[in-house]
Amino acid sequence: MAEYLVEGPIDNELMTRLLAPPAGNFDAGATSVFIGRVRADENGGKKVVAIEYSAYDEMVNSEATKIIDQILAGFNNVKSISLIHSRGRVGAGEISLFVMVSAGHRRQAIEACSEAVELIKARLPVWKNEVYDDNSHEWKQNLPL
Amino acid sequence: MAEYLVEGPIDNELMTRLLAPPAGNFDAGATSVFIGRVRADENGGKKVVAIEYSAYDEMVNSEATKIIDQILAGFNNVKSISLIHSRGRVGAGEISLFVMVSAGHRRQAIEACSEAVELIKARLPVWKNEVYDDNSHEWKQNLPL
Amino acid sequence: MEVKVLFFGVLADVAGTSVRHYGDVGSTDRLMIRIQDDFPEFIHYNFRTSVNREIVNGDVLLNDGDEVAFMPPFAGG
Amino acid sequence: MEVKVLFFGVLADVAGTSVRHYGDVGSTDRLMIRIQDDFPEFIHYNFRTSVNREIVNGDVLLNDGDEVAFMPPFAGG
Repeated sequence: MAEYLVEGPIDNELMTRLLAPPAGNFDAGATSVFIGRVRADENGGKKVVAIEYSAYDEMVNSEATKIIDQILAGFNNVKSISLIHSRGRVGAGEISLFVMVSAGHRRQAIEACSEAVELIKARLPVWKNEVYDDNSHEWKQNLPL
Repeated sequence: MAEYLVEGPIDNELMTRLLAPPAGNFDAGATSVFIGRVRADENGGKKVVAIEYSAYDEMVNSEATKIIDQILAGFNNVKSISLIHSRGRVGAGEISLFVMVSAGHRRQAIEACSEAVELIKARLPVWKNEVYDDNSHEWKQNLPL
Repeated sequence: MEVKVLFFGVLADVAGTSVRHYGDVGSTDRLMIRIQDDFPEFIHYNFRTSVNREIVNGDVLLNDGDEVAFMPPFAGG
Repeated sequence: MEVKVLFFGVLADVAGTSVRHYGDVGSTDRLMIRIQDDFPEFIHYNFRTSVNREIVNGDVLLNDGDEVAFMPPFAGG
Protein backbone atom coordinates (compact mmCIF):
# COMPACT_ATOMS: atom_id res chain seq x y z
CA MET A 1 0.00 0.00 0.00
CA ALA A 2 1.17 3.50 -0.74
CA GLU A 3 2.59 5.35 2.25
CA TYR A 4 -0.11 8.02 1.98
CA LEU A 5 -2.97 5.52 2.22
CA VAL A 6 -4.48 3.82 5.22
CA GLU A 7 -6.97 0.94 5.13
CA GLY A 8 -10.36 2.07 6.44
CA PRO A 9 -11.05 5.27 8.40
CA ILE A 10 -8.37 7.51 9.86
CA ASP A 11 -8.79 7.00 13.59
CA ASN A 12 -8.01 9.16 16.62
CA GLU A 13 -4.83 7.28 17.41
CA LEU A 14 -3.37 7.99 13.97
CA MET A 15 -4.49 11.63 14.12
CA THR A 16 -2.95 12.09 17.56
CA ARG A 17 0.31 10.68 16.27
CA LEU A 18 0.25 12.96 13.21
CA LEU A 19 -0.58 16.02 15.33
CA ALA A 20 2.46 15.58 17.59
CA PRO A 21 5.17 18.13 16.81
CA PRO A 22 8.56 16.81 15.72
CA ALA A 23 10.54 16.17 18.92
CA GLY A 24 12.73 19.10 19.90
CA ASN A 25 11.83 21.13 16.82
CA PHE A 26 9.66 24.02 17.94
CA ASP A 27 9.90 26.55 15.12
CA ALA A 28 6.47 25.81 13.64
CA GLY A 29 4.06 28.10 15.47
CA ALA A 30 1.12 27.49 13.17
CA THR A 31 -0.50 24.26 12.05
CA SER A 32 -3.46 24.10 9.69
CA VAL A 33 -5.35 20.83 9.45
CA PHE A 34 -8.05 19.74 7.04
CA ILE A 35 -10.20 16.74 7.95
CA GLY A 36 -12.60 15.20 5.45
CA ARG A 37 -15.44 13.05 6.75
CA VAL A 38 -17.96 10.87 4.96
CA ARG A 39 -21.27 12.72 4.99
CA ALA A 40 -24.55 10.86 5.56
CA ASP A 41 -25.96 12.47 2.40
CA GLU A 42 -29.36 11.60 1.01
CA ASN A 43 -29.44 10.50 -2.62
CA GLY A 44 -32.90 9.90 -4.08
CA GLY A 45 -34.41 8.85 -0.75
CA LYS A 46 -31.47 6.61 0.14
CA LYS A 47 -28.97 7.50 2.81
CA VAL A 48 -25.21 7.12 2.50
CA VAL A 49 -23.95 4.71 5.17
CA ALA A 50 -20.35 4.43 3.92
CA ILE A 51 -17.98 5.09 1.07
CA GLU A 52 -15.82 2.38 -0.45
CA TYR A 53 -12.67 4.09 -1.68
CA SER A 54 -10.45 2.55 -4.29
CA ALA A 55 -7.07 3.91 -5.26
CA TYR A 56 -4.25 3.53 -7.75
CA ASP A 57 -1.75 2.93 -4.96
CA GLU A 58 1.53 3.53 -6.77
CA MET A 59 0.24 6.66 -8.47
CA VAL A 60 -1.20 7.98 -5.20
CA ASN A 61 2.32 7.67 -3.90
CA SER A 62 3.96 9.51 -6.79
CA GLU A 63 1.25 12.22 -7.00
CA ALA A 64 1.26 12.83 -3.23
CA THR A 65 5.03 13.26 -3.33
CA LYS A 66 4.69 15.75 -6.20
CA ILE A 67 1.97 17.68 -4.34
CA ILE A 68 4.14 17.93 -1.22
CA ASP A 69 7.14 19.07 -3.28
CA GLN A 70 5.01 21.67 -5.05
CA ILE A 71 3.73 23.09 -1.73
CA LEU A 72 7.21 23.18 -0.21
CA ALA A 73 8.50 24.97 -3.30
CA GLY A 74 5.68 27.51 -3.20
CA PHE A 75 5.68 28.34 0.51
CA ASN A 76 9.10 29.08 1.99
CA ASN A 77 7.79 29.29 5.56
CA VAL A 78 6.28 25.77 5.50
CA LYS A 79 8.12 23.28 7.71
CA SER A 80 6.19 20.04 7.23
CA ILE A 81 3.27 18.51 5.38
CA SER A 82 1.36 15.32 6.16
CA LEU A 83 -1.34 13.79 4.05
CA ILE A 84 -3.27 10.58 4.53
CA HIS A 85 -6.21 9.25 2.53
CA SER A 86 -8.36 6.23 3.28
CA ARG A 87 -8.74 3.22 1.07
CA GLY A 88 -11.56 0.72 1.46
CA ARG A 89 -14.67 1.25 3.54
CA VAL A 90 -15.21 4.39 5.62
CA GLY A 91 -18.52 4.78 7.45
CA ALA A 92 -20.62 7.94 7.61
CA GLY A 93 -19.08 10.33 10.14
CA GLU A 94 -15.67 8.69 9.86
CA ILE A 95 -12.55 10.40 8.53
CA SER A 96 -11.23 9.66 5.03
CA LEU A 97 -8.78 12.54 4.51
CA PHE A 98 -6.29 14.22 6.80
CA VAL A 99 -4.03 17.01 5.59
CA MET A 100 -1.73 18.96 7.91
CA VAL A 101 0.66 21.79 7.15
CA SER A 102 2.93 23.36 9.76
CA ALA A 103 4.66 26.67 9.19
CA GLY A 104 6.39 29.35 11.20
CA HIS A 105 3.40 31.66 10.91
CA ARG A 106 -0.31 31.30 10.29
CA ARG A 107 -0.78 32.76 6.79
CA GLN A 108 1.43 30.21 5.06
CA ALA A 109 0.11 27.31 7.14
CA ILE A 110 -3.50 28.12 6.25
CA GLU A 111 -2.90 28.93 2.58
CA ALA A 112 -0.62 25.96 1.96
CA CYS A 113 -3.06 23.56 3.61
CA SER A 114 -5.92 24.92 1.53
CA GLU A 115 -3.88 24.57 -1.66
CA ALA A 116 -2.81 21.04 -0.72
CA VAL A 117 -6.47 20.04 -0.29
CA GLU A 118 -7.32 21.40 -3.75
CA LEU A 119 -4.37 19.55 -5.32
CA ILE A 120 -5.38 16.31 -3.58
CA LYS A 121 -8.95 16.61 -4.88
CA ALA A 122 -7.71 17.37 -8.38
CA ARG A 123 -4.81 14.96 -8.69
CA LEU A 124 -4.94 12.03 -6.28
CA PRO A 125 -6.13 8.92 -8.16
CA VAL A 126 -8.82 7.85 -5.71
CA TRP A 127 -12.42 6.89 -6.47
CA LYS A 128 -15.47 6.60 -4.28
CA ASN A 129 -18.36 4.21 -4.35
CA GLU A 130 -21.21 5.40 -2.15
CA VAL A 131 -22.95 2.64 -0.21
CA TYR A 132 -26.60 3.28 0.73
CA ASP A 133 -28.84 2.03 3.50
CA ASP A 134 -30.56 -0.37 1.08
CA ASN A 135 -27.13 -1.91 0.27
CA SER A 136 -27.11 -0.45 -3.23
CA HIS A 137 -24.07 1.57 -4.28
CA GLU A 138 -23.05 4.14 -6.85
CA TRP A 139 -19.74 5.54 -8.13
CA LYS A 140 -19.58 9.28 -7.45
CA GLN A 141 -17.46 12.10 -8.78
CA ASN A 142 -16.35 15.17 -6.87
CA LEU A 143 -18.38 18.21 -7.80
CA PRO A 144 -16.44 21.11 -9.26
CA LEU A 145 -15.40 23.60 -6.55
CA MET B 1 -12.64 30.85 34.12
CA ALA B 2 -14.19 31.69 30.79
CA GLU B 3 -15.51 28.68 28.88
CA TYR B 4 -13.11 29.38 26.01
CA LEU B 5 -10.01 29.29 28.20
CA VAL B 6 -8.04 26.36 29.54
CA GLU B 7 -5.30 26.55 32.18
CA GLY B 8 -1.93 25.65 30.65
CA PRO B 9 -1.39 23.96 27.27
CA ILE B 10 -4.14 22.38 25.20
CA ASP B 11 -3.32 18.67 25.45
CA ASN B 12 -4.01 15.70 23.18
CA GLU B 13 -6.90 14.50 25.30
CA LEU B 14 -8.75 17.80 24.94
CA MET B 15 -7.99 17.95 21.20
CA THR B 16 -9.23 14.40 20.68
CA ARG B 17 -12.46 15.29 22.47
CA LEU B 18 -12.92 18.44 20.40
CA LEU B 19 -12.20 16.60 17.15
CA ALA B 20 -14.95 14.02 17.72
CA PRO B 21 -17.97 14.64 15.50
CA PRO B 22 -21.30 15.30 17.21
CA ALA B 23 -22.89 11.91 17.85
CA GLY B 24 -25.25 10.87 15.08
CA ASN B 25 -24.86 14.14 13.17
CA PHE B 26 -22.92 13.40 10.01
CA ASP B 27 -23.68 16.32 7.72
CA ALA B 28 -20.34 18.09 8.22
CA GLY B 29 -18.02 16.66 5.58
CA ALA B 30 -15.26 19.21 6.06
CA THR B 31 -13.43 20.31 9.19
CA SER B 32 -10.72 22.94 9.21
CA VAL B 33 -8.52 23.20 12.29
CA PHE B 34 -5.97 25.79 13.27
CA ILE B 35 -3.46 24.96 15.99
CA GLY B 36 -1.15 27.61 17.43
CA ARG B 37 1.99 26.48 19.24
CA VAL B 38 4.54 28.39 21.27
CA ARG B 39 7.63 28.80 19.09
CA ALA B 40 11.12 28.47 20.59
CA ASP B 41 12.05 31.82 19.06
CA GLU B 42 15.37 33.52 19.71
CA ASN B 43 15.21 37.07 21.02
CA GLY B 44 18.55 38.84 21.40
CA GLY B 45 20.48 35.65 22.05
CA LYS B 46 17.89 34.33 24.52
CA LYS B 47 15.58 31.46 23.70
CA VAL B 48 11.86 31.37 24.45
CA VAL B 49 11.12 28.46 26.79
CA ALA B 50 7.47 29.31 27.50
CA ILE B 51 4.78 31.94 27.26
CA GLU B 52 2.77 33.06 30.26
CA TYR B 53 -0.64 34.07 28.93
CA SER B 54 -2.93 36.35 30.86
CA ALA B 55 -6.51 37.05 29.87
CA TYR B 56 -9.50 39.20 30.70
CA ASP B 57 -11.64 36.14 31.35
CA GLU B 58 -15.13 37.63 31.18
CA MET B 59 -14.34 39.64 28.06
CA VAL B 60 -12.74 36.59 26.39
CA ASN B 61 -16.06 34.92 26.96
CA SER B 62 -18.14 37.72 25.48
CA GLU B 63 -15.77 38.38 22.54
CA ALA B 64 -15.48 34.66 21.69
CA THR B 65 -19.27 34.41 21.64
CA LYS B 66 -19.45 37.43 19.32
CA ILE B 67 -16.78 35.96 17.02
CA ILE B 68 -18.65 32.66 16.77
CA ASP B 69 -21.95 34.45 16.07
CA GLN B 70 -20.26 36.58 13.40
CA ILE B 71 -18.83 33.50 11.66
CA LEU B 72 -22.13 31.63 11.80
CA ALA B 73 -23.90 34.68 10.35
CA GLY B 74 -21.35 35.00 7.53
CA PHE B 75 -21.08 31.35 6.47
CA ASN B 76 -24.40 29.58 5.99
CA ASN B 77 -22.77 26.17 5.42
CA VAL B 78 -20.92 26.20 8.77
CA LYS B 79 -22.28 23.67 11.28
CA SER B 80 -20.09 24.17 14.34
CA ILE B 81 -17.21 26.23 15.69
CA SER B 82 -14.91 25.47 18.61
CA LEU B 83 -12.28 27.76 20.01
CA ILE B 84 -10.01 27.30 22.99
CA HIS B 85 -7.16 29.51 24.16
CA SER B 86 -4.64 28.81 26.90
CA ARG B 87 -4.19 30.89 30.00
CA GLY B 88 -1.10 30.64 32.20
CA ARG B 89 2.14 28.93 31.24
CA VAL B 90 2.55 27.10 27.92
CA GLY B 91 5.96 25.64 27.11
CA ALA B 92 7.74 25.85 23.74
CA GLY B 93 6.21 23.33 21.35
CA GLU B 94 2.96 23.17 23.33
CA ILE B 95 -0.41 24.28 22.01
CA SER B 96 -1.98 27.57 23.11
CA LEU B 97 -4.75 28.00 20.53
CA PHE B 98 -7.18 25.55 18.94
CA VAL B 99 -9.82 26.67 16.46
CA MET B 100 -12.06 24.25 14.60
CA VAL B 101 -14.79 24.91 12.07
CA SER B 102 -16.95 22.18 10.55
CA ALA B 103 -19.06 22.74 7.48
CA GLY B 104 -20.85 20.73 4.85
CA HIS B 105 -18.15 21.45 2.28
CA ARG B 106 -14.52 22.43 2.33
CA ARG B 107 -14.54 26.02 1.05
CA GLN B 108 -16.62 27.39 3.91
CA ALA B 109 -14.82 25.29 6.53
CA ILE B 110 -11.42 26.59 5.44
CA GLU B 111 -12.45 30.22 4.93
CA ALA B 112 -14.46 30.44 8.13
CA CYS B 113 -11.64 28.91 10.18
CA SER B 114 -9.15 31.35 8.68
CA GLU B 115 -11.45 34.28 9.43
CA ALA B 116 -12.03 33.04 12.98
CA VAL B 117 -8.27 32.94 13.60
CA GLU B 118 -7.91 36.54 12.40
CA LEU B 119 -10.78 37.69 14.61
CA ILE B 120 -9.29 35.89 17.61
CA LYS B 121 -5.91 37.55 17.06
CA ALA B 122 -7.56 40.95 16.65
CA ARG B 123 -10.21 40.84 19.35
CA LEU B 124 -9.55 38.28 22.08
CA PRO B 125 -8.24 40.10 25.18
CA VAL B 126 -5.22 37.88 25.82
CA TRP B 127 -1.63 38.96 26.48
CA LYS B 128 1.62 37.08 26.33
CA ASN B 129 4.72 37.32 28.45
CA GLU B 130 7.62 35.48 26.84
CA VAL B 131 9.82 33.58 29.29
CA TYR B 132 13.45 33.07 28.25
CA ASP B 133 16.06 30.48 29.08
CA ASP B 134 17.77 32.91 31.47
CA ASN B 135 14.45 33.28 33.40
CA SER B 136 13.96 36.83 32.18
CA HIS B 137 10.65 37.67 30.52
CA GLU B 138 9.13 40.26 28.23
CA TRP B 139 5.59 41.27 27.24
CA LYS B 140 5.11 40.78 23.50
CA GLN B 141 2.61 42.04 20.97
CA ASN B 142 1.38 40.20 17.92
CA LEU B 143 2.98 41.48 14.76
CA PRO B 144 0.63 42.90 12.14
CA LEU B 145 -0.40 40.25 9.60
CA MET C 1 -19.67 56.19 43.26
CA GLU C 2 -16.82 53.79 42.71
CA VAL C 3 -15.49 51.99 39.64
CA LYS C 4 -13.38 48.86 39.43
CA VAL C 5 -10.27 49.30 37.26
CA LEU C 6 -8.43 46.36 35.73
CA PHE C 7 -4.87 46.49 34.37
CA PHE C 8 -3.71 43.85 31.89
CA GLY C 9 -0.43 42.75 30.39
CA VAL C 10 2.44 45.19 30.78
CA LEU C 11 0.06 47.72 32.35
CA ALA C 12 -0.40 45.44 35.36
CA ASP C 13 3.36 45.65 35.82
CA VAL C 14 3.25 49.43 35.48
CA ALA C 15 0.45 49.70 38.04
CA GLY C 16 1.98 47.04 40.25
CA THR C 17 -1.44 45.42 40.51
CA SER C 18 -4.14 44.03 38.28
CA VAL C 19 -7.09 45.68 40.02
CA ARG C 20 -7.79 48.97 41.84
CA HIS C 21 -10.89 50.86 42.80
CA TYR C 22 -11.41 54.56 42.13
CA GLY C 23 -14.17 56.72 43.62
CA ASP C 24 -15.60 59.99 42.33
CA VAL C 25 -14.57 59.63 38.70
CA GLY C 26 -17.37 60.70 36.39
CA SER C 27 -15.83 59.65 33.07
CA THR C 28 -13.01 57.70 31.52
CA ASP C 29 -11.02 60.86 30.82
CA ARG C 30 -11.25 61.89 34.46
CA LEU C 31 -10.25 58.38 35.50
CA MET C 32 -7.19 58.58 33.23
CA ILE C 33 -6.08 61.80 34.95
CA ARG C 34 -6.21 60.04 38.31
CA ILE C 35 -4.34 57.03 36.93
CA GLN C 36 -1.60 59.14 35.39
CA ASP C 37 -1.22 60.90 38.73
CA ASP C 38 -0.71 57.51 40.36
CA PHE C 39 1.39 55.99 37.55
CA PRO C 40 3.11 58.66 35.47
CA GLU C 41 4.66 56.07 33.12
CA PHE C 42 1.19 55.11 31.88
CA ILE C 43 1.40 57.80 29.22
CA HIS C 44 4.19 55.93 27.41
CA TYR C 45 2.04 52.88 26.71
CA ASN C 46 -0.31 52.07 23.91
CA PHE C 47 -3.61 50.68 25.15
CA ARG C 48 -7.34 50.42 24.62
CA THR C 49 -10.02 51.05 27.19
CA SER C 50 -13.13 48.99 27.85
CA VAL C 51 -16.13 49.73 30.03
CA ASN C 52 -18.07 46.70 31.18
CA ARG C 53 -16.19 44.54 28.62
CA GLU C 54 -16.96 46.72 25.61
CA ILE C 55 -14.20 48.70 23.92
CA VAL C 56 -14.87 52.44 24.16
CA ASN C 57 -13.42 55.38 22.29
CA GLY C 58 -13.27 58.98 23.49
CA ASP C 59 -14.59 60.13 26.84
CA VAL C 60 -17.32 57.90 28.28
CA LEU C 61 -19.45 58.59 31.35
CA LEU C 62 -18.95 56.15 34.22
CA ASN C 63 -21.50 54.90 36.70
CA ASP C 64 -21.17 53.33 40.11
CA GLY C 65 -20.04 49.72 39.80
CA ASP C 66 -18.69 50.03 36.26
CA GLU C 67 -15.72 47.87 35.34
CA VAL C 68 -13.06 49.71 33.38
CA ALA C 69 -10.10 47.88 31.85
CA PHE C 70 -6.86 49.20 30.39
CA MET C 71 -5.62 46.77 27.80
CA PRO C 72 -2.37 46.74 25.79
CA PRO C 73 -2.63 45.47 22.19
CA PHE C 74 -3.97 41.92 22.24
CA ALA C 75 -1.50 39.10 21.78
CA GLY C 76 -3.54 35.93 21.61
CA GLY C 77 -2.66 32.90 19.56
CA MET D 1 5.18 -7.01 -26.52
CA GLU D 2 2.58 -6.87 -23.79
CA VAL D 3 1.15 -4.07 -21.66
CA LYS D 4 -0.62 -4.24 -18.34
CA VAL D 5 -3.93 -2.40 -18.32
CA LEU D 6 -5.59 -1.21 -15.10
CA PHE D 7 -9.25 -0.20 -14.79
CA PHE D 8 -10.37 2.01 -11.90
CA GLY D 9 -13.65 3.11 -10.38
CA VAL D 10 -16.70 2.56 -12.55
CA LEU D 11 -14.45 1.37 -15.40
CA ALA D 12 -13.48 -1.71 -13.38
CA ASP D 13 -17.21 -2.52 -13.24
CA VAL D 14 -17.51 -1.96 -17.00
CA ALA D 15 -14.52 -4.22 -17.71
CA GLY D 16 -15.55 -6.72 -15.07
CA THR D 17 -11.98 -6.72 -13.80
CA SER D 18 -9.38 -4.32 -12.54
CA VAL D 19 -6.47 -5.65 -14.59
CA ARG D 20 -5.94 -7.20 -18.04
CA HIS D 21 -2.97 -7.73 -20.30
CA TYR D 22 -2.91 -6.79 -23.98
CA GLY D 23 -0.30 -7.89 -26.51
CA ASP D 24 0.67 -6.27 -29.81
CA VAL D 25 -0.64 -2.78 -29.09
CA GLY D 26 1.78 -0.14 -30.30
CA SER D 27 0.08 2.93 -28.86
CA THR D 28 -2.66 4.09 -26.53
CA ASP D 29 -5.04 4.76 -29.45
CA ARG D 30 -4.57 1.23 -30.75
CA LEU D 31 -5.08 -0.11 -27.21
CA MET D 32 -8.35 1.85 -26.99
CA ILE D 33 -9.61 0.23 -30.17
CA ARG D 34 -8.99 -3.20 -28.66
CA ILE D 35 -10.65 -2.22 -25.38
CA GLN D 36 -13.73 -0.83 -27.12
CA ASP D 37 -13.99 -4.07 -29.06
CA ASP D 38 -13.99 -5.94 -25.75
CA PHE D 39 -16.17 -3.45 -23.84
CA PRO D 40 -18.34 -1.39 -26.17
CA GLU D 41 -19.82 0.64 -23.30
CA PHE D 42 -16.41 2.14 -22.61
CA ILE D 43 -17.14 4.94 -25.07
CA HIS D 44 -19.86 6.35 -22.82
CA TYR D 45 -17.50 7.06 -19.95
CA ASN D 46 -15.35 10.05 -19.20
CA PHE D 47 -11.81 9.08 -18.22
CA ARG D 48 -8.15 9.97 -18.30
CA THR D 49 -5.31 7.71 -19.35
CA SER D 50 -1.95 7.25 -17.65
CA VAL D 51 1.14 5.42 -18.83
CA ASN D 52 3.49 4.33 -16.08
CA ARG D 53 1.61 6.53 -13.58
CA GLU D 54 1.87 9.72 -15.61
CA ILE D 55 -1.23 11.24 -17.20
CA VAL D 56 -0.95 11.29 -20.99
CA ASN D 57 -2.86 13.16 -23.68
CA GLY D 58 -3.29 12.16 -27.30
CA ASP D 59 -1.78 9.03 -28.79
CA VAL D 60 1.29 7.74 -26.95
CA LEU D 61 3.61 4.95 -28.04
CA LEU D 62 3.64 1.91 -25.79
CA ASN D 63 6.54 -0.39 -24.95
CA ASP D 64 6.69 -3.87 -23.58
CA GLY D 65 5.90 -3.90 -19.86
CA ASP D 66 4.21 -0.50 -19.80
CA GLU D 67 1.43 0.00 -17.29
CA VAL D 68 -1.60 1.78 -18.74
CA ALA D 69 -4.47 2.91 -16.52
CA PHE D 70 -7.95 4.10 -17.42
CA MET D 71 -9.16 6.43 -14.72
CA PRO D 72 -12.56 8.09 -14.24
CA PRO D 73 -12.51 11.61 -12.76
CA PHE D 74 -10.82 11.50 -9.37
CA ALA D 75 -13.03 11.56 -6.30
CA GLY D 76 -10.69 11.75 -3.32
CA GLY D 77 -11.44 13.56 -0.10
